[in-house]
Amino acid sequence: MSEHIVSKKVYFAIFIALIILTGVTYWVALLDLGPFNAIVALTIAVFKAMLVVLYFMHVRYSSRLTWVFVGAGFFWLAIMVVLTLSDYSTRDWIK
Amino acid sequence: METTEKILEPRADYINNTYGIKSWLLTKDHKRIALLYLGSITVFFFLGGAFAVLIRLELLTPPGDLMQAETYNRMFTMHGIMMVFFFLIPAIPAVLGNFLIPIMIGAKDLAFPRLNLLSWYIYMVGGLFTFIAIVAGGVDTGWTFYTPYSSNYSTSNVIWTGLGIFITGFSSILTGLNFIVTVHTMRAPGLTWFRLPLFVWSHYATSLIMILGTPVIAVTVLMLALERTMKVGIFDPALGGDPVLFQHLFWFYSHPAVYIMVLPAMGVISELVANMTRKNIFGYKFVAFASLAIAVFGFLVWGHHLFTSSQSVYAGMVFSFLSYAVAIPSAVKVFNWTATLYRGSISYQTPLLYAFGFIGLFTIGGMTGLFLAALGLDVHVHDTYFVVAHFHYIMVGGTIMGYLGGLHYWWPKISGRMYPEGWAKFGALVIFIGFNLTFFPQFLAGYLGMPRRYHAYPEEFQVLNVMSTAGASILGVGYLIPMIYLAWSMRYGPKATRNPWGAFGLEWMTASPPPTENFEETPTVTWEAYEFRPVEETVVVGATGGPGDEPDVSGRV
Amino acid sequence: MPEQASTVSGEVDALYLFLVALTVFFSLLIAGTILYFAVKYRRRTPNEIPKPVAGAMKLELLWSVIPFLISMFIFGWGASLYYKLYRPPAETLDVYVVGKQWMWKFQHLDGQREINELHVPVGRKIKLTMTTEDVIHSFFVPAFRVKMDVVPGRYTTVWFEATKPGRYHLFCAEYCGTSHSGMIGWIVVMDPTEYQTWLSGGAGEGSLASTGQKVFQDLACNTCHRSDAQGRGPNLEGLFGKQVQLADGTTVTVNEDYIRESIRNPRAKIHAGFQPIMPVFPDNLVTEEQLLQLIAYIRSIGPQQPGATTGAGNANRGTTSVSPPDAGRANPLAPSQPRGDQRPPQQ
Amino acid sequence: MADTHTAPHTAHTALAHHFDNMEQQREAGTLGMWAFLVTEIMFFGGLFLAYILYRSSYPAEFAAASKGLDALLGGINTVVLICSSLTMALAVYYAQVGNRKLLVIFLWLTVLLGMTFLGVKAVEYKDKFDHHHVPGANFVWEEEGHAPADQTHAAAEEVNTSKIQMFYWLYFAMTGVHALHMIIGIGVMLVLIYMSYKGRFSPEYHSPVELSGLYWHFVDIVWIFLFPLLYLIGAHE
Ligand code: HEA
Ligand code: HEA
Ligand code: HEC
Ligand code: CUA
Ligand SMILES: [Cu+2]
Repeated sequence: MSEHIVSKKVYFAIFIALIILTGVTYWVALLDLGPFNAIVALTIAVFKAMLVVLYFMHVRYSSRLTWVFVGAGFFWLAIMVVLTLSDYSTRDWIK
Repeated sequence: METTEKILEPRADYINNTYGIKSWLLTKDHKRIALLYLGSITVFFFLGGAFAVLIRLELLTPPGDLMQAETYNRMFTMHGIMMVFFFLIPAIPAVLGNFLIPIMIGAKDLAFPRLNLLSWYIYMVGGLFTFIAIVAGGVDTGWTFYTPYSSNYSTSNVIWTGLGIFITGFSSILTGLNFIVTVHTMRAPGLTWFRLPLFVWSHYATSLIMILGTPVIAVTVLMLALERTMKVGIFDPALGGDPVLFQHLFWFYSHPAVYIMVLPAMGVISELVANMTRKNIFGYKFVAFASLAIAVFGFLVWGHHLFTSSQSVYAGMVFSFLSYAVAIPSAVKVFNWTATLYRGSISYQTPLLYAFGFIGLFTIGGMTGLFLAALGLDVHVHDTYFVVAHFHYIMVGGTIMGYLGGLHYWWPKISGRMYPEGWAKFGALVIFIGFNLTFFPQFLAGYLGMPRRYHAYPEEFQVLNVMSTAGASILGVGYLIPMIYLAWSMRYGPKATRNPWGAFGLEWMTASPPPTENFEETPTVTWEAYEFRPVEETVVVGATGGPGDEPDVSGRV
Repeated sequence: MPEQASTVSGEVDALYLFLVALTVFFSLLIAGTILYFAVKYRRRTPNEIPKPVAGAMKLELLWSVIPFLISMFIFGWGASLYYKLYRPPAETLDVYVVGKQWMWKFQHLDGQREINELHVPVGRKIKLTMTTEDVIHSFFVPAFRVKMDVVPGRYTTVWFEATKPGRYHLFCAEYCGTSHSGMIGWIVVMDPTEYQTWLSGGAGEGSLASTGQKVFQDLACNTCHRSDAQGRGPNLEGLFGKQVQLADGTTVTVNEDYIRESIRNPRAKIHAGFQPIMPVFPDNLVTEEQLLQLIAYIRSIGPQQPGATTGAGNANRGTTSVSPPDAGRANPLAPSQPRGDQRPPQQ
Repeated sequence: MADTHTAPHTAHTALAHHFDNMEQQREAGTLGMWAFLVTEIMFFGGLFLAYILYRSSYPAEFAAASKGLDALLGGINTVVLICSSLTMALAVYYAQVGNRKLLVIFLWLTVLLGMTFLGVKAVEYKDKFDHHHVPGANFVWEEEGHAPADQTHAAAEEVNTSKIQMFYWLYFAMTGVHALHMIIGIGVMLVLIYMSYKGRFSPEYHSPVELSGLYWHFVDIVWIFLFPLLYLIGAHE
């Protein structure tokens, strides 16, 4: 299980993609998409984060265990947010 | 226990290979760090116990006559904080877990010995902050720190205490992280996951909770401290904040934390039940996965502490449903332990008595958890003594029993000496009786409607409270008994053999006490967990010839 | 078992007793099995090695599925009870509650005010609308098996129907500071006739709504909120329970929480077609109690007929027991009326 | 995994006594770092939760408040951090191939970019101080064309400002904790630079560089989320 060396080319490609996506986020933010502004911004952010995690952080070439850890981190965050908001979003239903 | 008197050449073990305070305070040996923890948590336990004694004395009579209300409020708050954050959370993992996990997996140490030592120092610093807070006047918010009382109204030392908890949290994170990495990467050759002792499984599950949950309490107390200093309104409705958000954040950690407190004890019980009956655990895989299931589902139920908090009724239903889901794996464990006894060879030594105590009291404590998770019923019993009784049944009746059972069982390994069995049985009995007398009446008081955190209470609850106080004094004495004889045995107890119980597991294949790197050579595991064998086939790792190597009563090595 | 003094006490106790039985059953089952095995399979010789027993899938399934089914049963039972406890019924006699460190303040619609003591008639559904001036408290009456936290910045409600005259403990169940254990009182449940006498005792100040009307005038609310369409603010008559169109396009039902927000933080939701000019009234200008009086007043000038509201069918729940201001004291308890769907007479 | 124990080992000088071989040690390090990062996710998670909740409760106020931030500076900082992630990745690369000179150069570049980020952040913070946008007693928020008239209007101001202030509180808490992570990261980089000068790293042993890289990228990811959440909400209005 020796380590995988990612080539420089990949690093540069990812870098360029990240810069472009930053530009896109900025540009999209200037348009008025109603509630979609936030959704688009977050989608792009998630996408960027995934690029960093997979390539810069080598998760793409790592063991399944690493995948599980990364996944668990975000999954637990989702649990916290979703269940908490489930309270706030249904408080008025009873009346 | 019978031991041979013959004195052999003393062999270097982890206790006597170096001397001096410095060799302990700077040690990186997981076994010594475990002992550092043992010492410190014992201090915190007795401190917390002293507060409990004062609480019980105040509650002997209905009016608040012994102390001021302010004082009483500080008493139960600091009792809760000491017991939860500084005693019960580190109790089993940082002492028994630290000592045993590397040995049980055939490793020389934890993956990060320096982090391990650091975690003890962090713990002590956190303890120091909290101690300062106590000396400087204490805290009166309840261990739950509910806002806006804690953020805008209390005049006590919330920030210092919060800081103490914040810091201690990192010690718990580091311990969990260390365990996870160790179990993944340092298992001896041949030791597959399903050959691991269940103690290791339950600590693995515990560690997951520690790394996933603890950071949230850290950031929550951080927000509380900032809110208290800056008053920007995160939890203040007058400024647009929501005090209930604090409750969500707090319980997101603190509910899983109750499983941090019980899972390690469940691991201990699995070991005790298997080894004291020389039987393989019934349904090994179910018990192993039940630990993981508890760890995972444990994160989904925190809202059951908020049923009357004005939380949405529908969210309440979701949380109630999930609370029942998490009760199932606990039930599975209880049944499997019971089934393990079937056709075993049951030896009534103190550790097993504690294990029986655990199973019985945990069942009652857990079943009363089902009362609390039943929405309509919790409306009545929430914040009454029913809840107090519920959690003491699990935490004191369950976890402390498990902790004491484990401490007795591994005491020969830890100290190299046997404890006095007669006294130990007596102590266990006193604790059991004292415990039930203390906390059973609280169920009744709770259902009758006695609210918790009450400094003075209406007359009609007095009888039950007197019983409870009487029980607490028996219980207090009960805890002193093991304290005394265990300390005594460190010096005067008969020397322990390698395997005084005829138990099975890597920790019994090395000397008592073990050498610094645990085994003279890295063991290769060719057996399943709890694969008890007749004497002739007993496995011994490393050379024989030290004082820990004489055959034990059963003629086994 | 504490005294059963409300319509739900018995139901809660039934669930409790069921669970007690279940606990006894399982505890005895487990303790019994352990003891039986412990005796039967005690160690006979020191070197004994028992034969390993393989696990049994069937058993594992059995003891996962049965507890699961049992617990789902408890869940269902508990949840339906909870729904009942926390969903206020249609016809209620309303009382407003303000908690503060460390006392309970009650205001009746008829104007009586009480501290740490609440008088209610037997056999009526009482709905409490509660808030607090400071920290979280919790309204707890063991004999009624009800409890609800009282949260600053918002109204929580709880309801009960007492079944037996008597004096019952009222506790504050959420830790709220030094005298948390002193924040206690009594619920006095009276026969309807006695209650009537009690009502006509004290008071004197006029009904809650009329007090509210005074506040409304004292604070000059009526300079903007007039009963014609000329005011700078919306006409509040007939508003309660209705849907209001907001400037951002959404709608909101006018209830206690909305009125509260409109007064404490008017700019949060702007009534469409009006300017956001309404001043803020923080708690040093309008106390929590006065706020409740204002609400009572606004309710009292609300639609008189429940059916007349434009809101959804249940939007006006709990609004019917209001008597119009200055109309003399309503008699919410004409004993001749049947309980249940009774409507208090509007004189 | 367990089988790594069986590998025969030629003890490397950097091998700690309790590990069997370098492979095992490296694996433990990587896993440990990932576990730590999971912890970090949850730590930031609490703040994110508070942010999400209040932003959805007070969208208008948050959008208005967000306009007080300089999206351009935020954007520049995003680019700076992405660059630093690249230099960090390359530093790891050169550590892996054993090019000490380039390793040191890229570590320095990373430090430099990190400092740039903090510099820009400092400018932003200073700006907030100057405009009294720091939550607390001195917080002031003026909206276009509005002057507090009388006492009740002043009170009106207070209530609405409180949500704006909440936004700024979250802004400072989140970016502050993030900046703290950057500072720690820079400290770690400096240690790495020292170690590589000393020639501690080789193609066989360079996990410190790799692990610090993971940490650094993580800090970058946090910012990738902070930027749109904090700076860009109100941009289109
Ligand atoms: C170690 C600690 C620990 C553990 C393990 C538990 C376990 C459980 N707890 Fe407990 N709890 C606390 C510590 C703990 N709790 C504390 C400290 C508080 C109060 C905090 C405060 O407010 O200060 C609390 C409060 C608390 C509440 C909130 C009460 C309130 O404030 O109103 C609730 C509500 O649902 C609850 C439920 C449960 C449940 C369902 C379990 C389950 O996990 C139990 C599962 C176990 C069993 C079910 C027993 C074994 C099973 C059988 C014998 C088979 C039969 C089973 C079935 C038929 C299902 N607990
Ligand atoms: C691990 C957790 C743990 C443990 C072990 C205990 C142990 C005990 N607790 Fe615990 N308790 C909590 C956790 C724990 N508790 C929590 C979390 C709360 C909630 C706090 C809150 O509401 O915020 C609580 C609250 C609580 C209350 C409710 C207070 C209230 O609501 O007003 C009571 C009342 O009886 C009580 C009693 C006891 C007793 C008698 C013991 C006994 O088991 C203790 C026995 C030990 C000893 C007695 C020590 C022996 C020491 C000596 C003999 C030395 C004596 C020295 C002097 C007197 C100077 N506890
Ligand atoms: C300066 C004029 C003014 C004064 C004084 C004033 N209001 Fe208002 N009020 C308004 C305006 C304008 C609105 C509609 C815009 C809005 O929703 O904020 C309004 C809205 C309301 C609403 C919400 C009704 C709806 O249809 O949305 C309530 C309730 C209310 N006011 C109550 C009061 C009370 C009670 C007082 C006195 C304590 C008061 N107001 C004083 C101008 C005023
Ligand atoms: Cu009010 Cu406790
Ligand atoms: Cu819980």
